[in-house]
Amino acid sequence: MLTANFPILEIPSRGKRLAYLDNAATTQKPQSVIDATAHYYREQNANVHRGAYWLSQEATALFDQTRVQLANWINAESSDEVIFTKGCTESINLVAHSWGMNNLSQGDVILVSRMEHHANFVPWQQVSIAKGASIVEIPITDLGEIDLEAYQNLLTGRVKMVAIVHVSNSIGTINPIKKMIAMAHKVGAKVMVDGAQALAHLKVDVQDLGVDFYAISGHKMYGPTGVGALYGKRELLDAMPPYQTGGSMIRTVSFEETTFAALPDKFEPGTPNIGGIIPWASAITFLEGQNLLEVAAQEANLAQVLEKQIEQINGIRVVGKAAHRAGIVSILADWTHAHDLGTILDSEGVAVRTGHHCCMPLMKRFNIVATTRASFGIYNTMEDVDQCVAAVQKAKRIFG
Amino acid sequence: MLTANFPILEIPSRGKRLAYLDNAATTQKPQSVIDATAHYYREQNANVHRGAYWLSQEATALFDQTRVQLANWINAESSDEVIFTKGCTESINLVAHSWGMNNLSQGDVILVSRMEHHANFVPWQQVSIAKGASIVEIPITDLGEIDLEAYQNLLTGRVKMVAIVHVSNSIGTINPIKKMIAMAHKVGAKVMVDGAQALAHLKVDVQDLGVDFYAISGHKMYGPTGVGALYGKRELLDAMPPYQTGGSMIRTVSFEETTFAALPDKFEPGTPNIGGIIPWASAITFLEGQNLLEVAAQEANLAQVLEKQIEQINGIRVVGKAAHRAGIVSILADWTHAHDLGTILDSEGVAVRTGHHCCMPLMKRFNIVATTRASFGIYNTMEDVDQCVAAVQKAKRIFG
Amino acid sequence: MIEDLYQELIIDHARFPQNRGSLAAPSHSAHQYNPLCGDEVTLQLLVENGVIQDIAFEGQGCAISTAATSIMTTLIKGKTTEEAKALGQLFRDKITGNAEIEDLGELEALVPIKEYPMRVKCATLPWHALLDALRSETT
Amino acid sequence: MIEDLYQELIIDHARFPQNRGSLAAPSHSAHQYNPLCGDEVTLQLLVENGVIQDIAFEGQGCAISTAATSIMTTLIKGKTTEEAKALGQLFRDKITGNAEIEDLGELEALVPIKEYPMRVKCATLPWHALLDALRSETT
Ligand SMILES: Cc1ncc(COP(=O)(O)O)c(C=O)c1O
Ligand SMILES: Cc1ncc(COP(=O)(O)O)c(C=O)c1O
Repeated sequence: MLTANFPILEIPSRGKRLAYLDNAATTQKPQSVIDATAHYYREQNANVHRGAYWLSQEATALFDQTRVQLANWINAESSDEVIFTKGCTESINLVAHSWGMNNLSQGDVILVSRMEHHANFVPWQQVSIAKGASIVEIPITDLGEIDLEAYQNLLTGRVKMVAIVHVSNSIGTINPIKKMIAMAHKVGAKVMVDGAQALAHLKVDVQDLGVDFYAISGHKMYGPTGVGALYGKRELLDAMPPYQTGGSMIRTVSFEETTFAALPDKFEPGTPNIGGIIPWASAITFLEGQNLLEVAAQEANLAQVLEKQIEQINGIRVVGKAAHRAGIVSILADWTHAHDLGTILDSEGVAVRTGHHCCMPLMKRFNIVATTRASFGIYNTMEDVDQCVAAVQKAKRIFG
Repeated sequence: MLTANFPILEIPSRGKRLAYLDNAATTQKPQSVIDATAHYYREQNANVHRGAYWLSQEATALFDQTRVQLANWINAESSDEVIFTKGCTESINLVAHSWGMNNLSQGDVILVSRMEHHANFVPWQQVSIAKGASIVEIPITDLGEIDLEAYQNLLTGRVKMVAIVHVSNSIGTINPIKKMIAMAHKVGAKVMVDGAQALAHLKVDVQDLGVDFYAISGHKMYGPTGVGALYGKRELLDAMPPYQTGGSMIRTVSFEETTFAALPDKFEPGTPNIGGIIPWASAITFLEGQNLLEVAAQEANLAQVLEKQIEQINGIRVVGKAAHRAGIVSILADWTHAHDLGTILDSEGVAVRTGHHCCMPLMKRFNIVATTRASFGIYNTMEDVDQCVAAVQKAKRIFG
Repeated sequence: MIEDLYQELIIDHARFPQNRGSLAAPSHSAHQYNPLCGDEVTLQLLVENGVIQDIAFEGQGCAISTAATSIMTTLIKGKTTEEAKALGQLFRDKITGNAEIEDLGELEALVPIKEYPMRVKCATLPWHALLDALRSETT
Repeated sequence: MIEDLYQELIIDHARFPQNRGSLAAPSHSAHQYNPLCGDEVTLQLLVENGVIQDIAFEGQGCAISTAATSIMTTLIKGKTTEEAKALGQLFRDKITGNAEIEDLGELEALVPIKEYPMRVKCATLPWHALLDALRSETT
């Protein structure tokens, strides 16, 4: 059984069985990742790259191996195109700053979809302010899909960057990014895809997508916290100046002049999160062992069943009805606020997230403030769905 | 016995007893930190701050607790003044960017000591280039001490920032930072102290020091990798714009305008390294249980014995002879290169670092390219010293 | 038991809040916003000779914050500002875990929230607005 | 055994390197720098009709890189550029773990470095310089 691999799922929550439905916030970790973490600190801990000794040599080899494994997993042409960061948010900040500050100017346009997470929105807004570029919305339909016609019309020669989420963390929409990338490239724009929600559910092939930049979060794909990655096309990364600076990313340093290292070191100053990066490989190995198509179908199915059942409860509706959707259900009840619903679910052992899910512009689009969101992972079962439905029914009884 | 707390020290290295003398690169982790890490992922893993459920509530409480514990440990006035980062390097980049880009202009001067690690050098050089400020060297003496007279003479009204390392990672010098901070403040300059090497050995009191910004690295103080902190005075941090942007650091987001959260959230976008931050508390607890004055004296004593014994070997000298020094010994042999010495030490189970130690300007000052550095930690003993001395003697025999 | 928290009293206050609306000539007012959950409250007071003569609020929020605001307004109307502040202090202390505190009347209904620390802010939001308002002077 | 690596042959080459110096009229040259350890080498070649007629190097580095450079120069002087490149390829393969490769003469002394992967670059530095140089054309 898969759940046996995730010890946390056995621990009761508020005295009830835990139904962990907050996978879009962070996934639980398989035993192999937990073991690899403890093993690293117990037997392999050393700083990487510049150690003259055996432990450091071993740690360095393992560290480099994660990069290669991740590069293969997303089918990057070279592992040099995979930059380690502390998370998806930093990956996007890196691009917005290093690419944006050097490639945008007055009058340029950045297209940002209405359903972006703040991580793929605020950095672009900041750079647009700094450079006098404008940030323009790619609208979405009432179903929560990108309005492709509107997108096509927005794609003029002034568009330099398109920022788009692969899978919406709020409403689950899986965007047609391959098509959108091709459309952007026709007008010479680059595309930054926020892949935070994708890696745990979809097989991503960056070369097939043709994507320019792709941001990844480790902790949302069954890996440790504090690790992420940026994929970027080599010619783009090569042309970009460093982002953060410090040790390990330099070639030579003097008061007169500093020169920088080649990829990927150029973008990785300081001691990396070695104790996170090395166990991350175990998370990728775990995913490699799954049939992701089946997993995604199973998660989406659970979400659909949940949706169907709670929509039978009076006054409940689900926001986001895209045809192509991941296992995410954003719930609204006209008889209570998202937070009250979340607390009652919590009291029943059902772990969900409430609020704007870092998507205020999206909330505004639907004229709402917050939703109660259930998001599915690889270990969820129909039992979790049933528990969630029963808890919503209980809330309905309480609020009458 | 303290060493029993550090399981990695029991593992042979290249078939020999491990003498781990690379503590300036990273320290080993006590069992309590390893256990806390595994425990977190096994029983407590959840995203913090916005979860509507019990697991997230518990994780959030533990997460916040590390901030309070660290703030108390360095005697910050408020835990809001402690910003979590991914490491010391990022802490300094944050200040160089957010403070530097907004407080420096043409003609301003940044004073940077000759013994800075690249982490407290390159970011200032980058911002000086961007803003037309100049970066001026605080010279050091032949002993490897700050030249205080020269420093005094450099302190004019044009100096806006002084960047100085608390304890040199290359040569162990403990700088008189309290005095240097007071001197800088007389001319209205702010001071950025790089405390990467200090926390494991000294009790730091940021209020007593009067320091403006103080950068901390978790993995160099017996904590996990991928965590660090920036202490900053509240009025300075309050006045600074955000550095990286994204989720959790905002108040409101819209296409028209984004407003930002208060301290410390303003500087902490995205999912933090929860699985690193929470166990970091165990490292601080470990240090709280030590008599740091005794620990520092013991480490310095081991370093002195090592220094004395190897200097009796023909052609060996130690670089950096500051009166006030931590347990760091930087070795030069006129009969071999640092790397060859490092490899022979490695073959004898002695783990040291060779190279420029991310201090190229310092190396140049002494007209050298690299040293072989032994750095001591809390678990080191005279046995490690003896093993290191014997290995240097063996190298001498090999090179004749 | 979650039913202790979401009891009839709370649900009633949330559904039919007391003193909802605005004052013609408030002497003090404040706006509080909790960005984490989107709860918002605007509080208006008419204070004369140190006594809260009238009070009204507007805003949107969860059941807890709405009920907490409604209950607060009924309890402090007619009290001196000092009495109101003292009551708020007692409530905040009790809700964050000090069990020794005397019975606080209708406010007791909100005390079970202490099992849900991430919701405590919802219950204290109006009391923060009160402190803010009393520091303010409106025309 | 560390003595297998730091054997007399290596120590001798490191102490008394062959072909140290510079050429009056090199046809090819290259500079290689390993920022991690500070090893530097400048290599000059005189190639005529595809044959390396003369070779010289300057630089500073550890015993391994100095010895590796010295050994390389003695082995490839008189060889065609193709033969030299092929030898470098064999050496790089052997030193990164391919044990099947034939005996490479004096280069065998460097093979124990494979136990110390972080030092492999020291031994391959001159061979990288050679490839760079052969791609270059100097006046
Ligand atoms: C003095 C000094 N400053 C800064 C750093 C950088 O710290 P980190 O690698 O944890 O970012 C180090 C460690 O390498 C150091 O020794
Ligand atoms: C769609 C999306 N983008 C970006 C992020 C930010 O990822 P992280 O918090 O790992 O930086 C998240 C997670 O919160 C997300 O769901």
